Amino acid sequence: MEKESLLIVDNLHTHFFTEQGTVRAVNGVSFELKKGERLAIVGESGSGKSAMAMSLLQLISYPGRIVSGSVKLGDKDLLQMSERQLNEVRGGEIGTVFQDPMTSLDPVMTIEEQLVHTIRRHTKLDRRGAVQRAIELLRQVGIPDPETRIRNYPFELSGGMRQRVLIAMALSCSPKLIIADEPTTALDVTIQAQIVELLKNLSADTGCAMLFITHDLGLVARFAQKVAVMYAGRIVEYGTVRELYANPQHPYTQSLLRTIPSMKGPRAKRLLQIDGFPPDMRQPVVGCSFAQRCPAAQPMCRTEIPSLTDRSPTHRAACWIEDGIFSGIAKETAPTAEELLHLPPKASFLRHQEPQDAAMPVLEIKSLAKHYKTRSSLFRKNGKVVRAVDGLDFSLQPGQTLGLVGESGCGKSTTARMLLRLDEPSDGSIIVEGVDIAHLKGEELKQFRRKVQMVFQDPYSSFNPKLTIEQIITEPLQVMKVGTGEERRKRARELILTVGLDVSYLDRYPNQLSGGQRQRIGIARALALNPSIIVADEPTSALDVSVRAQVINLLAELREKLGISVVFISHDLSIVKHISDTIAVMYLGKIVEFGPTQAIFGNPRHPYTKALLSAAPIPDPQLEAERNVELLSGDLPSPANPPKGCRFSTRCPAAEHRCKEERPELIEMEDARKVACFLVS
Amino acid sequence: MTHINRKHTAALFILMIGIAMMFTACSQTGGGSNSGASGADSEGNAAPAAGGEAGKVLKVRFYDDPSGFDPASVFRIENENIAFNVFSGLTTYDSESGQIIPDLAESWETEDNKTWTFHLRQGVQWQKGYGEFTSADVLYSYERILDSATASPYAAEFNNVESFEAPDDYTVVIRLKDPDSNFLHVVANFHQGQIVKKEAVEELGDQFKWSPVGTGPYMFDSMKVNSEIVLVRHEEYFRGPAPIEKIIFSIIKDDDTAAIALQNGEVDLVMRINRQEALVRLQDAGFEMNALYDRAVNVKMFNTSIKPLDDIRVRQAWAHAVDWTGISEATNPLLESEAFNLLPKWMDVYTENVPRYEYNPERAKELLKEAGFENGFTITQHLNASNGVTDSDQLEQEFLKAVGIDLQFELVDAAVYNQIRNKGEFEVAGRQLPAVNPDMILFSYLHPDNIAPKGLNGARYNNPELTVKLEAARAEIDPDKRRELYAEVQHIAMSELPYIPLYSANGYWPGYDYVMNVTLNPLSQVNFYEVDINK
Amino acid sequence: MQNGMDGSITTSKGISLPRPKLRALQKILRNRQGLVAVLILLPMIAFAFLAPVLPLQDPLKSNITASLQPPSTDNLFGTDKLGRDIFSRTVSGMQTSMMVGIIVATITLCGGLLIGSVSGFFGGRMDRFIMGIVDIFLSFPSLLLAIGMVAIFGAGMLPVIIAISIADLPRAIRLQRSLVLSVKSGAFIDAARMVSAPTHWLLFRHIIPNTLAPMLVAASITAANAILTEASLSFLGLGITPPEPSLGNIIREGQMYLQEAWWISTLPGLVIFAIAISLHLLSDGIREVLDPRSKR
Amino acid sequence: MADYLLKKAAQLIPTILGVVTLVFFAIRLIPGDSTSYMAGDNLSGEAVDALRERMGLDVPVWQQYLDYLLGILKFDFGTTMVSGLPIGQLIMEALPVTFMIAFLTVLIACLIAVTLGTIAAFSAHKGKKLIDQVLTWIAMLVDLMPSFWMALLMMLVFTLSLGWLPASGPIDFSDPVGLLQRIALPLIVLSLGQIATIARITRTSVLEVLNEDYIRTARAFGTPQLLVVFRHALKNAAMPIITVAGLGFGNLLNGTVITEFIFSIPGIGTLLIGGINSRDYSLVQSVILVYSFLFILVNMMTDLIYKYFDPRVKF
Repeated sequence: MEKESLLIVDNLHTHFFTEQGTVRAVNGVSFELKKGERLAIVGESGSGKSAMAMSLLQLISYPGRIVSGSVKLGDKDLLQMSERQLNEVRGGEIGTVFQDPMTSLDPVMTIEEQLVHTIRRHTKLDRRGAVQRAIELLRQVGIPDPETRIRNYPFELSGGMRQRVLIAMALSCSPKLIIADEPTTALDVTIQAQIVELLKNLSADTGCAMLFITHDLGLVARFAQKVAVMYAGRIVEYGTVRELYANPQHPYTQSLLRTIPSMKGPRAKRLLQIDGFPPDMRQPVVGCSFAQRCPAAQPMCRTEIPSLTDRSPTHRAACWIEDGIFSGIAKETAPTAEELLHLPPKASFLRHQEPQDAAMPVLEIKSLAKHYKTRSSLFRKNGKVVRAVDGLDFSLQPGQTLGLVGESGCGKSTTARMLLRLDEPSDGSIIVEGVDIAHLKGEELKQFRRKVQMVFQDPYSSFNPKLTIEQIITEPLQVMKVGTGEERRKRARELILTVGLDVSYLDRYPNQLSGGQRQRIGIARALALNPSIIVADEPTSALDVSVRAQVINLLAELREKLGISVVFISHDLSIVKHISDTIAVMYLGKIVEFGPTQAIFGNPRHPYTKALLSAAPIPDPQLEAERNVELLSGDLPSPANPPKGCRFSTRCPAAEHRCKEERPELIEMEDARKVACFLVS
Repeated sequence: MTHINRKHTAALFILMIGIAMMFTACSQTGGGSNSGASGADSEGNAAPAAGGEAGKVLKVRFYDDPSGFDPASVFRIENENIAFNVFSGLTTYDSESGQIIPDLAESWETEDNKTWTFHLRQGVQWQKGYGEFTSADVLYSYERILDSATASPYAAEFNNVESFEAPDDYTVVIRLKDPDSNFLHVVANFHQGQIVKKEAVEELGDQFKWSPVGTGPYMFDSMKVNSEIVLVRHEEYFRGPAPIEKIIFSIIKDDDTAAIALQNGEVDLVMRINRQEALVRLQDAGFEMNALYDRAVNVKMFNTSIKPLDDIRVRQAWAHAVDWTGISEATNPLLESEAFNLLPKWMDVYTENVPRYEYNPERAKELLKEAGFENGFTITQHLNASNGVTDSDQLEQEFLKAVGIDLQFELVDAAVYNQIRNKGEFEVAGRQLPAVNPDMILFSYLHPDNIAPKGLNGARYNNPELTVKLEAARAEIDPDKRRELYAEVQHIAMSELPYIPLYSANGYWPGYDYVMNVTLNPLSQVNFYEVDINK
Repeated sequence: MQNGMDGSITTSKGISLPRPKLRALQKILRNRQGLVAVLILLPMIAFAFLAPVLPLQDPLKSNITASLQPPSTDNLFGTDKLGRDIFSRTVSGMQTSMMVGIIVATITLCGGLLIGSVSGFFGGRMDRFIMGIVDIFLSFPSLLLAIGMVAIFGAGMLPVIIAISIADLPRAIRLQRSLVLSVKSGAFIDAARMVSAPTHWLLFRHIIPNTLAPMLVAASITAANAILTEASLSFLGLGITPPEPSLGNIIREGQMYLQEAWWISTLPGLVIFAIAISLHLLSDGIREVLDPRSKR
Repeated sequence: MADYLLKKAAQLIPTILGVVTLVFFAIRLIPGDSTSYMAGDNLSGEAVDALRERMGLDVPVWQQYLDYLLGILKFDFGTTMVSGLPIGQLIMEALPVTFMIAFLTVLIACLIAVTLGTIAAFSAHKGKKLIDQVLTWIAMLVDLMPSFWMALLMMLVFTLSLGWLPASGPIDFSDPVGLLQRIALPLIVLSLGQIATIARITRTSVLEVLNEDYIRTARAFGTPQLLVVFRHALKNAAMPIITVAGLGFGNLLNGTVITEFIFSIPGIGTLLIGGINSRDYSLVQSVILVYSFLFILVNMMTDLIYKYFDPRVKF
């Protein structure tokens, strides 16, 4: 039946007037939201989805301004309201949940104060009544023991817990609509699953509509009923989730769906990537803004702006090419590696490494551990000991890629730093090509460091802003005193070509490059010393979906061409599945399951691995609707006081008495897999 | 995660503030006056006192932190002013003429200026009920000055004394080694001459300097350190109680502030202003200036032991090169008047008959050429940092440069400045001669026995002819012969110029017209006994 | 200028300047505050150092007849007690005062950079030791320092510079230490350590260049304050010795005649104000240009 | 909390010892001693030597140092060398005056500066550049006026022409109105000096906080603008402001000699400078000892205030 409409947005324009020019973040957005309906707005960063959401409640601050358009909530137009009237709506009829729980709560005020202030502003309750209401809300959003938790400060709660408080705040005055701006992006996979489930149930129970802003197509499939795809400040496709995923009409939506590595089925050789870069919002839009990157672009697309035309009663798309799938976007075949990398046929310095005898692993880790002592006070010397990494054992064959997967606090980054000897391990050994570098010092360490290099996670802080790209790439050579100035410049040119960037970039500064380009420079720097192992610590988590595929493909190409072994660290299961040969699942400083990718993803045996795989959303509404998501209870325990016995026992649905007492060891299983769990063996 | 909750911190924080406030409060009650009844409240309306007109209060500006009023160690004029009104000597100075007049001694006689017999006044009462004044007090006072335990800087004044005796309660006989016509100045109401009471000194020990007991017209009442000193009338003063019941000295250090405080009525009388512009403003505003002209002579000291200052011609050239009177008129006409001699004009032995060095740059150049310095020389002079390089110094520098003498200044802070001058480690320096008695100037600054660093003769001047005449003058009984000898001494000094007289300083105590007969005696002390208010 | 988003390499107004220094200068001039600062500072500096050539009266020549004259055509700033032309004294005073300001700023900048970096980079006992000394100096009354310096070296430029530098150095050290701590946590430091880059390489190639901009900003503010402190020191007779003029001692002498001749200390005061304002603007300009992070 | 106090106490001893030793030798390095200061105009060399003995200056330095340290342990500061007054009492009378003026100055300066700074930051955040620019310039103008020049100007206006405020008179705690009138002028002069620094820090720190996410959350739940600024922004921006105010208070405890000289305020600054000029070693040492003790006390108080404002601060 036709539900009546709650919110009608018509031709909304929001521009940011910065010194470098006017950024047209929202370029004419119109859509309609029914009562109790869950609509998802999906798009990459820079597509204007957050700016649009914030414009609804006029939360845009200088130098942004809402230029034109209307937002009708029932009969009232929110954009014409005065600040006082708007303050009635904000938090009253429309609640909001923001992205980063770590910074969205006032750090110096207790949870109680912040909740009570909001409640009392929009309701007639006195202080005591408001506190009662707050405690109810906290229980409703699933916070254990709300009576004591309410008096805590934000910094005393975990990320997941804080997001629940924010949701409670949004719910506090029984709103008609909740705007959730990427509410789970900053959370770990299992916690993200809990929050999404919570939002879904709350929407069903309270009947309030939800506007869910995200860049993760998997989440859209799991959560939303309707979806709108935004690109360059405009909605390019809008419709029900099933229709859009089954039969995407706009080339951009189609490319997006194909760039995501599928969790199911065989490993695709190469991800389909969208070439080029997201548009520069400072230039006026001529024709369809996706035309530049669209393989099926027609001359007309470059001149006139397509408007949303109906493709079915509940499905619209803004594209001149009317029907069906476009031949230009091939299913599986992709341009061969050579043209993609426009690599000179024979890269002089990158000698082709013949794979050494397969038996000798290039990297072997034996009971690796790292303990930090926290000095709790002047007199109590023996403060608590944090066991960040508590005994790891794994090995890496030459040319192979090992995926290290786990949620935050599991010790994967600490392990990466130890492989690079950025931190010295407390004990255990790290054997690189037969030599244990765990406690090497001085010159010997320096020589062995040429063999292992790292690609860093945050492209914005891994380059010295004062150096040119050439200086950055050649720094390893300069420090290791390899070759003369001229040779180093020649190698720099080769390296930059290897990572698919134009030679002219050598004179640029890091702040003149986009995230994707910087990550390529990071890889070039890692290749400078021609290492045999590259440790990639979450190289793509800071990148947009379309750019992510380019970097993954580049890593995959280099691994094949140069025979480099890679340790790939990530919390994103789909990418790890795509690129790794073997997988190690870590939990609180220990490996709980280790084995070939196909075996682990196909048939996970450890309860934690199962929970992880089920928590990760799959971009297929059909599948998402059928599978029931095993929700893990509780929160990530802190490494400072790990539970006794099996570390997963506190959250494991199938935990027995034995699990609580003893600690399971990794034992060999049939298909070259190892699992650390009593129930499995 | 244990952390103290907020209420706990707030309590501690308030506790800290509490300590600070208690700190303030307790100091206020604890400190304050450290002896006697605390003074009247700040508006100055005193509690009515027995005898004399009741309630008259005089507020006077004091210009520095006091450093004690014990005659044995008092120094700097403002402290000597207070001591002058609290103590008495055998003799004292007449405010108008500055001549010696009787004080505790009614009369005295001497035949040979060697044996002096003083007849003491009877029935004189000590302040604060320490009984009647007798000759024993005089002997105790002088012995105390000579006693090395007191380490009084003024012990040297009694070097010429052979013995003191008190035949009876009211007579004191003093025998000198050599006759000294100026001896009456030594026993005057100044420094070593001021009589103290034995019991009071022993009772108060080293705090005696902060609550002095004397026989003068005013008693010490109370003091707030660095802010206020209060004197009250000594009811049984032997000349009768003074007209003003209480004097409050309020410490204001900056001269400009003092002038403003006077104009604003916060004080009735200002104990010294040395700033020309402030004086002009007060004069124009119609305030009484209570001036004392030619108080003391400021001189320039040459260190005659170093080249080229050992040559008389160079020193004379220096005198001719600078238009001293011109500088005074340009910078401080009110504060400075002309000076041609080492002694101030009010002294009886002062003589006009001395060589004058008028401003004559050509003559200066000739003298320098004669002395072999036609292309000049460089000299450094140290100056006191607290008053910096004054306008007059800069003008003098310019005049000297015109004749080729390059005078460089070096600013040092007060302690170093005094040390350099007392030790004589200077090439040229400025000095204000202590205008107490002719002997104090001529003997200390011209006699070879006092050559620095032992004495004050920084110029290291040693002229046997002058020394003989000086000692003769000291011993001479006949006043005319004495004046003639001193005249010759001054003539020789002024022709050889170990010191150049720069200007004669004038002193001003500006005040309202209702403050009657404030007279600065030549020692720039004011006898508050004579001062009265008729508002 | 396209920031490489669409791959084009030329700036909209021509080829991008290769050398970073030139480009930074270009940015400062374009930035409004930087421009105003340079417009005020440049003529002053030129004026001060061209003084001997300019048709100015001799700052030391006194003329008793023209004492305390108000500003007029031949004496732009009027005359002082000794009839000297205050305008020429201000110009040559500017020279001395700027010298004091610049030298103090350089000393605090270099001292701060060096000691602050050592303390921030090495941490541990060294850091606690240096911070201990800095605390002691901070709690030390700076006036005692100034008087001590003058008593030992005598008044004049040298003790003034030393006294002010010692008073300002602890603040610069603390600032540099905090900057080093934040830069040290950047990933590019790990990237350099990944190839065993030696300490001096980390410090002088990575850390110090990134702390330079805020330190330059602080240095320009220190310079402005130094000129002012010299004025207060000369109030206590510890500043530059007259007759050699400095902005400080002119104001100090003028203060005595504030009621009769207000212009003596007020007009040079305005000059100090102009210098200080332009230094502050310059520091804001530098901060905006060299420190993009601070741009909102 | 106990750990914190113990740690601070342990830190207190070496710092004070360090400061006192530093001062003990620094002041003796300065040429000239109290006898040369007292000598004034008419004291001969002999007399000066006699004076030196009486004051115990001829005792070897290390013995003076030991005597002094013993004195401190017994909390007996002894008497000053030049005037013989008990130092304890001198300090007890001078310190509250300076403490009161320093406290009130920082209070007034904070009130004015924080409001100015917040308005400037708020208008900058809103994009109204003009107000922000004007306020910053005013703060800069005030910051650059030399204190002695300002002091005299204030006196000319308020005492001479308007006659409202006295230029002199004793500091009398029992009469609050008179007291306030008496210290009004120095308060104005001193607080103007502090306003610029505190305003500048407030502006930057509030501006930074206004860009934080929780401010946007507060606005998104209907908190009116002003409440957002005063309840959320100021509380979070308080930390740097407290640091600067604490440092300012510490410096004012040092007693600004110039203001005390012009307004004849018997504060700790005058006592200290008087002591230095007259090379009164025991007075200077005792004043600096008490002063550094108070400076650390002030730092401890600022730490406590930090804790009050921001629960994340751990001891």
